[in-house]
Amino acid sequence: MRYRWNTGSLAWLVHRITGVILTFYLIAHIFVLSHLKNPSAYDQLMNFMKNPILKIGELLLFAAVLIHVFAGIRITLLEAGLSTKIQKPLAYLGVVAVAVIWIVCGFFFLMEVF
Amino acid sequence: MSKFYTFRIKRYLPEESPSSRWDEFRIKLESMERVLDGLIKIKENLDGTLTFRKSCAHGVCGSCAMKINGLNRLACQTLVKDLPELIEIEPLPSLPVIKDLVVDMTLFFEKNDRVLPYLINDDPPPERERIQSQEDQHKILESITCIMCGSCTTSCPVFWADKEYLGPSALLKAYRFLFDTRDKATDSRLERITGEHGVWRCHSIFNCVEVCPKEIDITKHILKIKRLAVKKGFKGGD
Amino acid sequence: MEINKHYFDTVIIGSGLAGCRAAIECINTGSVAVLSKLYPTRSHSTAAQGGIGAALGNEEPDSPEWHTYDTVKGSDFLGDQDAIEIMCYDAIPTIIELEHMGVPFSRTPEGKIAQRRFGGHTRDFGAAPVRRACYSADRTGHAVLFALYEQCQLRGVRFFQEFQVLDIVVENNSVQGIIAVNIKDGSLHVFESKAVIIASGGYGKIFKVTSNAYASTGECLSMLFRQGLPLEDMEFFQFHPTGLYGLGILITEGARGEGGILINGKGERFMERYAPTIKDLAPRDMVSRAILTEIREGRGINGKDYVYLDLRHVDKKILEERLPEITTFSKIYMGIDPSEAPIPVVPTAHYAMGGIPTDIDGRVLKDVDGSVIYGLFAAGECACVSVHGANRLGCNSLLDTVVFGRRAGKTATQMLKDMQKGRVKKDRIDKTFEEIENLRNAKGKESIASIRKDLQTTMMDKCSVFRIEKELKELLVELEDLKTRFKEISLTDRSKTFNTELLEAIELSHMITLSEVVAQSALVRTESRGAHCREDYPNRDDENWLKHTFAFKSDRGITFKYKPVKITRFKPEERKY
Amino acid sequence: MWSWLLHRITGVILVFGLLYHFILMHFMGHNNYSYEAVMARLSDPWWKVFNIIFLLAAVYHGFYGLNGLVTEYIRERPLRKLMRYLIIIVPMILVFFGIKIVLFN
Repeated sequence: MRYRWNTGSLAWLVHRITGVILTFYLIAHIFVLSHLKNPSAYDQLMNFMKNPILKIGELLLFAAVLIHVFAGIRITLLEAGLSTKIQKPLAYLGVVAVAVIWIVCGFFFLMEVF
Repeated sequence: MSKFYTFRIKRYLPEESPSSRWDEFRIKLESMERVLDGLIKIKENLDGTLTFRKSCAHGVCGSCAMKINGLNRLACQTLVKDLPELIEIEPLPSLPVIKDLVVDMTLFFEKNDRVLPYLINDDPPPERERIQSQEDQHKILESITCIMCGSCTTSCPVFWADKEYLGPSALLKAYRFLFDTRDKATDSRLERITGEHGVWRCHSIFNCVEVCPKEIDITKHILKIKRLAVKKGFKGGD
Repeated sequence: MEINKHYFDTVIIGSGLAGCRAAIECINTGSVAVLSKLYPTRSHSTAAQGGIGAALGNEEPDSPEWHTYDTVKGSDFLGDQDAIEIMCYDAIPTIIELEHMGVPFSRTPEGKIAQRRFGGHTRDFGAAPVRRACYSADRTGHAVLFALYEQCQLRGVRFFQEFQVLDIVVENNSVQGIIAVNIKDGSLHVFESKAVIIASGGYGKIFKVTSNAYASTGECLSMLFRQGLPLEDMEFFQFHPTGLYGLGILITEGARGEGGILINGKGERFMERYAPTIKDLAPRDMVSRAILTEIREGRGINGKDYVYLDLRHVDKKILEERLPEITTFSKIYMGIDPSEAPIPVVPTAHYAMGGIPTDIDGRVLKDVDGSVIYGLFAAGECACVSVHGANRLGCNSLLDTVVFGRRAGKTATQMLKDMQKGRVKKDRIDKTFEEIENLRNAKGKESIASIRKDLQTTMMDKCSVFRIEKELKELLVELEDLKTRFKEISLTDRSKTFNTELLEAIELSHMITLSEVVAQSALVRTESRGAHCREDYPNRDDENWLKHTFAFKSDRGITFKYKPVKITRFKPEERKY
Repeated sequence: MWSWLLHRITGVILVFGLLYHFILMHFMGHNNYSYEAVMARLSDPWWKVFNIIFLLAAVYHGFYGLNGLVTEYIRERPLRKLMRYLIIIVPMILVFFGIKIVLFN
C-alpha cells in the first residue's frame, strides 16, 4: 500500500511541482523576451499569444503561480512563528483563496480574448 | 466483542527467497486487542517464522513501529477496532529490511549520534541541582517524550529521497538540548545540524507529526530550531 | 562454525539504568562493551513511571534517615540495613549527579527538582506521607535512561545491540567472559573480559498478567543458577496494585501520590480499613492484597474481578502535567478519560525483589558466607543486595539501579588492575553452539507458545499474591511436566537471520528454571512476609524466618541455605501503616 | 542559513512583484503591454530598479529551489556535480540577458 497522503504532504507536493514548472517557465520566459530585438517581433509574439489555446495555457500557468504563492505563504507564516496547530486550516484557506482568485481573475482574463 | 480480521503482511525471508511476498492470515480478535496481539497470535498459531520486534507492548519502548494500512504506527498502540477488516502491514519504509517487519535501524540511530545527543556543560557543577524554572523545563517537555521508534523519520518524504538528511527524530533530539537551559553547546550543535542535509531540508510536510505515537509536534520544534539559527545569525551551510 | 572473539576490560549485560550507570563508571579506566538484546533505549527501565526516591527535601523537610526507616519497614524487615542505609544516603548525591548529567526532572516553582508522594514514604518514621519521589512527569525511567545512555555515548561506550547472551562463563571461581549471539545474523560472539557486570533486569514474564516487557525473561539469572550459583529471596515477587484491567499495563503509584484513590464496588475507599494512617499510599504488597481481598469478598466492581482507581477529583492540570502518560494509556487501551471516569485496575506482576545475591559493592556472592565470584558483578532488578527485602517501596527500584550500578562499576574499576584477562575455553563454546543448534533444529511436537502460556497461567494461578502449600506442590508437579514437554518442542523458523522464535525458545527454557526456583522458594518459606503471603502461614515468623533464602541447584533438585539479615538500627516491629 | 533566509525573503518580494506584474501585464488591458507602453515604462529608472530586483529575486528563488531538488534527489556524484555547475551557470546567463533587456532596450 502506498504511504498515506495527508494535508501537509499534499501541500508540499503541489508546492514542489509548481515550483519546478515555474522555474522552467522563468527560464523560457527570459530567454524568449531577450531575443525580441524589435517592435514587430514583439507585437508578433503578442498577437500569437492571443490564441485561445495559449490563453488557457497562460491561465493554467497563473494557477500554478497562485498555488505556489499560497503554499509559500503558508510555509513562510509557519516558519515565522504562526502556530503549527493551524497548519491544516491554513492549507484549506490557501485552497479556497487560490480557487476564488483564479476563478475571478480568469473571468477578466478570458474576457479579453472573447 | 470479537471479529475476524485479515492480516496482509509483507514478508521477506532472506534465507528462503531474495524477494519479498505478501502473506494473508485470518484471525479472530477482540475489539480491544492491538495489532501486536494479532501478530503474536499469528506467530504462535499460524506461522512461527513471522518476525517482528516487540518489547514493552504499551507504547513506551518504541520497538514495534511498522507501517500499518499506509501509516507508520506502533503495533502495540493501534487497536484493531480502529482499523478496517483488512489490515495491511509492512516494515517501516525506506530502511533496509532484515527480515519480515524488522528493519535495520543503524542509519536512523547514526543520524541521532550526529547532533551531539547529550547534555554538554563544562562548568563545574554546583553542589546541588542546577536551577531550571518550570517555564524553561516546559520548553523541552514535549521533546523529551520521544521514544526513538523511528516512525517520524521513516515517514518523511525528504528522508525517503535523501538518506543523508538528519530527519525529524535527530532534529528533535537536537532541539531537546538546544533548548535545555543547562546545555552550553548551542553553537557547536547548530553547526552540526545546519549543513546541507540538516535542518533546512525540513519542508514542513508534517508527515512526522501525523505519525508520532507520542503526539509530539515535531515540525513545531524544527521550526523553532530554524528561528534560533536565524536569530543567532548562524553562518553554517544551507 | 565461525566465532567472533572480542576483548573488553569490562562487559556489561543489559543497557537499562543499572547497565548504563555502571558503564559510565567503568569507561574511565578501560574499554567497556554493553550488550543488549534490544536497542539500548528500549530497555524496560524506560517504562518506569512514577519517580526515583531521594530525601532531597525540596518540597518539605525530609531526611535520609526517614528514607532508611521507610525502606526497612517497607521490606518487612528483611532488607539488609547496611545496604539500605548506603542506598538512602547515596541517593542524594546520585540524584544530583543525574541532574547534572541532563535528566530533565520536573521542577518546583523555585526551579529545584520537584518531588511528590509515593507509597510507603513517610516523615518522622511513619507519621504522615512525605514528598520524596523525584520525577519527570510520569516518564521518570524514560528520562533517566535516555540521559544515561546519552552520557555513555558521549564517553565512548561500545554498545552491541540486539545481542542475546547465551552463557556467562564462570570457571575457577572467576568470571571468564560471555558467549552471545548476534540476533541480526545468528553469528556467535565470544567476549572475554576481566569483569562482567550483569544488569539484565527482571523476569516478570513468568506471570500471565505483568507490567513487564516481553524482553523481561531473566535468562541471566538462570544461567548462573544452572552453573551452581545461588539465587536469593526468589519467593518475593512484587505485584503492583494498579495494573490496567486485562492488560497489566502499569498505572503509576504517582497517580495515588497526586491524590488518586482506590474504590471498591460499594464505592468505599477501602484502603482506610487496611492502612488507616497513609491509606492509599500504603506499600504495594498491602494494597495488592487489599484489592484482591475486596474482590474475593465480592466487593469488586459489579462483583467482578477489578476495582477502580479514581482520579476524577484530581485537578485536570495536574493530570495533564504530571500524569500525561497514564492518561494516554487509559484513553488508548481502555477508552477511558481518567478525568471523567475511574480506571479499572487489578494487581499486576511487577518487580522481582530476589535475584543474584551480591554484597554492597555489587560483587556476586557464591555462598551464604559472603565469598564471591571474582570479577562478576550484578546490579539492578536482576540483583539482590538486598535493599528491598520482602517488598520494595515505590521509587526505590530506579534508585537501586543507579546507586548500585554506580557502586558495582566503581568496584569493578578498582579491581581491574588486579584481575586477569578471562579465557573462554573452546569446549564451552562448542557446547553452547551445539545447544543452540539443537534448539534451532528441534523437531518435536510441542509448541513454544503453548508451553509458555501454560507456564504463565499456572504461575499466575498458584504462585502470585496469595500462596498455599497445596497449590505450590501442584505447581511444582506441573513445572516438572512443562520441563518434559520443553524437551519435545518444535521450531518452525530454522533460519539464522533474526530468528525470534529461537530466542523465545531459549528464554522459555530459562523461564521454566526460574519458575521452579520461585515456586520452591515460596514453598519452603512457611511464613507471610512482605510480598510473600502464605495463606496457610498468615503471620510473620521472625524467630524462624528473619533470614534470606539462597537457592542452589543440586543433584536432588533445589537445595536451600540461609543467610541472616543485617540489622543495624531498626529492630523488627509489627508493620502497620 | 543566509541562502535559506534569502530564499524566503525573495519569496516575499516575489509575492508582491508578481502581483504587480500580473495586474500590469494581464488585467489592465492591451495598452499596458504593447511594445510602446513597456518601453515607455522602462525609461523610468525606478522601473529599471524594480525590474532588476524582480528578476534577481525570481531567478534566485527558482534556482535555490532546484538546488534543493538536486540535493535531495540526485544520488550519483558526477551527475550531481554537473547539476550543481548548471545551477550556478544557467541563472548567471539568465541574469545577464535579463539585465541587458532592462538596461539597453
